[in-house]
Amino acid sequence: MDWLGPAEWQAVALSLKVALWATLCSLPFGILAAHTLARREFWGKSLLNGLIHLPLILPPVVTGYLLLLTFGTRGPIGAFLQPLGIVFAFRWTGAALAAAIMGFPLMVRAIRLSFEAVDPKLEQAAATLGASKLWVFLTVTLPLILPGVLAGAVLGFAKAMGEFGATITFVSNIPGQTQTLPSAIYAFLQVPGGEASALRLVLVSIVLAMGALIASEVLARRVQKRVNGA
Amino acid sequence: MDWLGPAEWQAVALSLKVALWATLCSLPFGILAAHTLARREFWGKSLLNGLIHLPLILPPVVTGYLLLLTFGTRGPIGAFLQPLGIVFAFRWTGAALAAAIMGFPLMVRAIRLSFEAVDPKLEQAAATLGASKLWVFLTVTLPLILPGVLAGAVLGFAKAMGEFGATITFVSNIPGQTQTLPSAIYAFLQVPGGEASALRLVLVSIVLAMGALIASEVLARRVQKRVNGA
Amino acid sequence: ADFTVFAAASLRDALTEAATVHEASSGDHATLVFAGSSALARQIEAGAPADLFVSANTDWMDTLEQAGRIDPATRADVLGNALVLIGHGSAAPVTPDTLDLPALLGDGRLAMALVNAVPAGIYGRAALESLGQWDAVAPLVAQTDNVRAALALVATGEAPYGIVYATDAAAEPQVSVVMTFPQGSHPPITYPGAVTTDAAQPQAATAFLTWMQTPQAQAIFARHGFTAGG
Amino acid sequence: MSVSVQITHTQGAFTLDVAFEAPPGITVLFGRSGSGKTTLINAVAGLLRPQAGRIAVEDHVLFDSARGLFLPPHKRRLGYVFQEARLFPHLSVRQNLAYGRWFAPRSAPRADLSRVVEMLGIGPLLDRRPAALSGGEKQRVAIGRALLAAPGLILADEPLAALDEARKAEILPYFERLRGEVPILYVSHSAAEVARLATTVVVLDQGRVIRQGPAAEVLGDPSVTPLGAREAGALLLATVKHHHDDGLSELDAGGHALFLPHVAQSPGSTLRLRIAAHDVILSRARPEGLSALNILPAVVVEVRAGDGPGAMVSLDTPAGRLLARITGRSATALGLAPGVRCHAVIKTVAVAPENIGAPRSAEEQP
Amino acid sequence: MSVSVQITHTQGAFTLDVAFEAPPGITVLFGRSGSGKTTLINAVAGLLRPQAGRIAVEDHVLFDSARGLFLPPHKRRLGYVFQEARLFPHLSVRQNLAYGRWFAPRSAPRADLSRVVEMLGIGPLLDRRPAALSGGEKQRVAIGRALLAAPGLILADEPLAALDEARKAEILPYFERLRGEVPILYVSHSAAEVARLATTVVVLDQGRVIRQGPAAEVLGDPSVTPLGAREAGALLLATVKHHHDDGLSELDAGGHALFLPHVAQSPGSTLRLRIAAHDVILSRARPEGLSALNILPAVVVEVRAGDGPGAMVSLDTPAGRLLARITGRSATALGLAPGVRCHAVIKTVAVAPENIGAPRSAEEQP
Ligand SMILES: Nc1ncnc2c1ncn2[C@@H]1O[C@H](COP(=O)(O)OP(=O)(O)OP(=O)(O)O)[C@@H](O)[C@H]1O
Ligand SMILES: Nc1ncnc2c1ncn2[C@@H]1O[C@H](COP(=O)(O)OP(=O)(O)OP(=O)(O)O)[C@@H](O)[C@H]1O
Ligand code: MOO
Ligand SMILES: [Mg+2]
Ligand SMILES: [Mg+2]
Repeated sequence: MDWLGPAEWQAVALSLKVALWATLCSLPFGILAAHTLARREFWGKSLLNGLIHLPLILPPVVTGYLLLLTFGTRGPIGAFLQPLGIVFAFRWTGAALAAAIMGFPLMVRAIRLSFEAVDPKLEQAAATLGASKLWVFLTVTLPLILPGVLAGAVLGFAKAMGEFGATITFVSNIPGQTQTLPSAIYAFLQVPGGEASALRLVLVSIVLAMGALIASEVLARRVQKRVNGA
Repeated sequence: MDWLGPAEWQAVALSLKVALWATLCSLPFGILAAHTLARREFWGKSLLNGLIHLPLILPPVVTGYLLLLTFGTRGPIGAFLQPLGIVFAFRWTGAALAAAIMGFPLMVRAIRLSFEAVDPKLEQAAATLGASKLWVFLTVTLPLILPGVLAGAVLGFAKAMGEFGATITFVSNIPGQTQTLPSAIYAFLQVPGGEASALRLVLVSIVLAMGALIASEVLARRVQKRVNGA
Repeated sequence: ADFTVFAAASLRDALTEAATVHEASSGDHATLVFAGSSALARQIEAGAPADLFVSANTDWMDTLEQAGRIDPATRADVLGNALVLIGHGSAAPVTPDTLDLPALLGDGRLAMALVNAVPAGIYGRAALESLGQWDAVAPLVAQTDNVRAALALVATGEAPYGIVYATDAAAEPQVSVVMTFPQGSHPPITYPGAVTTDAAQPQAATAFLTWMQTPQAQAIFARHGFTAGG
Repeated sequence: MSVSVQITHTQGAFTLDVAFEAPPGITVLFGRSGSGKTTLINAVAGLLRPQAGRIAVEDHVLFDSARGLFLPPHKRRLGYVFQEARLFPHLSVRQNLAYGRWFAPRSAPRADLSRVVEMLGIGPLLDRRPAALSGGEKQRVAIGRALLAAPGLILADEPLAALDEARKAEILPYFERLRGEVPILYVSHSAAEVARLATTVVVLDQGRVIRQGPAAEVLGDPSVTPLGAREAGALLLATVKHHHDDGLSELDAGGHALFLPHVAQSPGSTLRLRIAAHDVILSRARPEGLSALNILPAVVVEVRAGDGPGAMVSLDTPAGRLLARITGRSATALGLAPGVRCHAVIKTVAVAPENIGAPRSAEEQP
Repeated sequence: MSVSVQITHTQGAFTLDVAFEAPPGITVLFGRSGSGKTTLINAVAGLLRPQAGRIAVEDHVLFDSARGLFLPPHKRRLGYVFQEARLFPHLSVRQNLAYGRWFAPRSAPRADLSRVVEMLGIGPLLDRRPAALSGGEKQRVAIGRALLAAPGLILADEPLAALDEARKAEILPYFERLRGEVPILYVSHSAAEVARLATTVVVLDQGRVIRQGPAAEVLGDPSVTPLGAREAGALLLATVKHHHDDGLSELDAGGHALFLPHVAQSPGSTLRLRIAAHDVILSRARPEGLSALNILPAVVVEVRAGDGPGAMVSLDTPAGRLLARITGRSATALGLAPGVRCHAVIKTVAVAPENIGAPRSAEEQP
């Protein structure tokens, strides 16, 4: 399609890459966090819960700024990771990290609700049949929370596709590296008469996210059907 | 406390007002939308689902701009509502509308997951005992999804406390009218040396949202306990 | 009378101080609304209750003038600013003649505001072009959504150098001004002001705009690092 | 009030295709696991919309596919005791019990809460939530919830399965009393319950009705013995004559005395007795000096050899038709054949308490 | 392998405080609804950690509060049939059945899948999910799942409650065969099941053990009759002598012949018979010309008047201790008193199939 320039195509590809990696990499942590919040009681649970919600509460710029301070090459975590070859600053990985963190509270909530809906009696039944905690989780709990995991993943993906403030503050806007769709859209909207170009990108954004949304619904329905009979 | 100026206190009060109203007013719609998506099959369901997720997918600035175009005094809906005395443009009501719309996908997802976890057999039992659809909903379904409703409300509230891009784009940043905490934080961050003041507001923001979070957890635990025994 | 000023966010401190002084002498109270110039311009187009608009960007003022939303007769350039190259910590100064940015940067990044969208970025790009550095530097530029974010990148050391307004550089101890771009290297940086056509308090707004150009007011702005307009 | 059901419905590999008319009283659905009992009851409840058919209680049509009529469950005035308790987890036992009352028409006759609570033995549980109940306790609360809804039709899917004998014995009379007031569809696997409660028995097999009719007829038919030969038995009607001081009650069955452990009914009232075929011993001569008190003169009507070593003997006695299950060897030894006179020995205590029921309705009284 | 349980545990207003030793075989827990059976079994399964006590299977300690030892459920090698089926909704019937196998030690003796499937009659259901099963079908799959886990201890909480008689009759022999292999704790409300399966009976009431001991002793004790007088009965051991052509099997019980409908065991093998007290008729003279084939000479040991019009007579016969429940009136009429000789008439077919079981273990064989 020639109604998008090469720079825009690059932004589209990058956005997809960032959103996918952000979603996939944060999913295990999301499940872990959701499990911890749903099933465990410990001192500091409220704190952890609050921490996870922080990116939702704070203006994205602030989150981006805090990311810069901690995960930047000079930040405590960034400096620690750098020798290991893990660099976030000005890389698409940083954009993915920002997107993942911004979407994390949404993901965790969805998965947590699913955990809370699992009947512990089924997990007990699995335990009496010889399944250790890990196996119970893998063979009973996880399949039963799959719809919630899907919902969480879709929320995370959608958020990652739309994330802008924290990303640009943390890793700025480098075409091909960190210029995601929202950054490109924002740039168009800053100049008079940029609305038409912005609209084109908005449409692309919508189409991509809708595709993910519909795919997730179809998948969720299939999972649900298997459980409900037939 | 005198470490916050009157304008800042105003922003705190306004943010709370906006977040509360946004959450409370969108909750019934959130429940309705969640119910529709969880329980009904109809043509255009994917479309509705996509529409609800739109504010998540789009950069907030775009959402704010679209709100400005439709709900502004010159926008189609804004112009229609104005004679009825309902004005969103550049009022706190507009900030609440923006916050509500931005938080809507989060709220709907949480409530929808809860709907999907309700055992339809219990609803059937209520129906055999003479409860009409509405009564079944009020006496069985609603109490059972309460944890999800709470989770949805808290997500909505947290998002409303942190919403910035759409709000400032839609209703600007008018002190006492539309200057919420995040807008105030943004304004501080735009000038040299404003970081300290911004940090103060960030802390206030965190404290407020944490309070809401903890309150919701306590409430949810109480609800859950009643169901699980004793 | 009470009137409302929509002003570029970077003017927050200077304009707040000026308005207080002005109110003491005139008795007119100004409600100050700070946001990005583009957002404010769009809102004024959509009918925002602004009496006076002070933009950081002549383009948006031109757009509003063409749309008939401001009174051209009142339009005046009230302030100016200078563009500087900053370095992290206490970097050694350079002169425009000896400037070799690629060498300075090495594999580091040059932090700027969006070079096609945000005024500071546009000015910076023009300056680098006229100094013959742009082509070599372009791939190394990290663009942010506003000048302050670019400043933050340099302040944290994430980027060794950046281009910001003199007003921003002055108050940040973590950076040092390496070079001030010659006046002629970029279009003049001006902050145009104008009274809106829908103004409810055109007299008060005009009076304030006029007062801003008096030596008393200009002294205040100078203290915040701004230069005289026009 | 009679119930008339005629439906066809396919779910997966299973097709339910039934038609029966149940006269007033308790209609027991009997059949093996998976034969379609729950599916049938769900259709009557309106939880399942059959692909075709018609369901009516008296003149009140609940479902008619021909007319496109389908009354939703909440308009059917049901009291449904589900196979699994299905209590509302967020409500206390008391609130669960009261649930149906909120929706019952004000005018409906209401079961007395305290009486039902006492009968079910759930008084100490009223303020608990279902999660803190034992399996049998849940089931009892579910029974109470259905009974207290002032239903116009009771559906009970193995309501007593999880209960001990003593508890069953306390609840059964309640269902018996309801027999005259509300039509009841009752699923049970217990022959004793069937015998005691059923006005009508409908036997299902693989989704079809293989036998239906008045309880006495279905249970007394030696050619059917759908319940397994062991469960065959006959139902007799008898009138209470006298309560003796030693705790025995004397009844009159067709002019002959029968002795039972004390029954509650006052002299003059009529009872149903179930005499299981395997509890009857036959003798050509009238036996003397036996501990068994009940001996009826009988005439052999039919001797039917079973599939095993047993034989089922149908007898005419002054008290009515009786079945005796004996060995083929004995049948031969005693020379039993149609027309032969003999004596039926019934152990007093073999007339077990759960087989003693109040008569089902006025017209059945002799 | 014996099971030893001693625990105290309080939940809400209920306190479980039990101690018993169960020798190898099936230990039936018997008690009214809410008496603590499920709580007890959950403690043995490790789903509940009792406040104090000790649980061991042979030398294998599962729980010991004194030593702070608590083996988690998955290390206890259990096969638990829950009171509610608790099937995994996301797995097919086949996968549900196979679930426990994944975790069983390779070396454990494995029940044969196809044999279990056939016994339970769930062959056509293997590819369905639990949501598409009837109540009884679910329960059968749950039984299969537990049996196929190659358990070292079987816990069964009313496993047959939702099943029809015919299906029960097909499954009971399987449990019987397991009796010699795996210790089994079995909750049941059915006296017939208890009599047939139990090696040991533990009677619970309000969280306490009110009676425990070998099945024959507990069931045959007229002073306890915990199951309600109607259910009292005695257990006899008899040896198969001969299978007759007319379908009867002749057994030897202490030198006297007993005739039963054909039994599967070959001549020489030993059986347990349950003779319900209410199935025994007494006569001073040896009765002649009765259809009942089994008549044993007996000496009255004790006559105990019950709370009603009945009396429980303990008898010594060459085949062992027998109980007869007759009316007080007959006891008086026949002049029954300790030491009196009489004859016990037992209807052949009253020795019901479910009361015929294989002997429990080698040392019990006479
Ligand atoms: N979570 C709980 N909290 C408080 N009390 C409980 C709880 N669960 C069960 N109980 C009580 O403990 C007692 C024993 O329950 P249990 O489930 O062991 O009974 P049961 O013998 O299995 O009965 P049933 O035959 O009805 O299944 C009951 O009185 C019950 O009310
Ligand atoms: N959702 C379903 N899809 C397909 N088949 C089903 C479904 N539900 C039940 N069945 C099948 O329909 C048949 C009848 O089921 P139903 O529940 O009516 O049996 P039932 O007579 O109540 O048995 P039980 O005594 O075991 O409860 C069974 O063979 C069952 O496998
Ligand atoms: O605040 Mo500005 O007008 O975007 O630099
Ligand atoms: Mg059923
Ligand atoms: Mg139980």
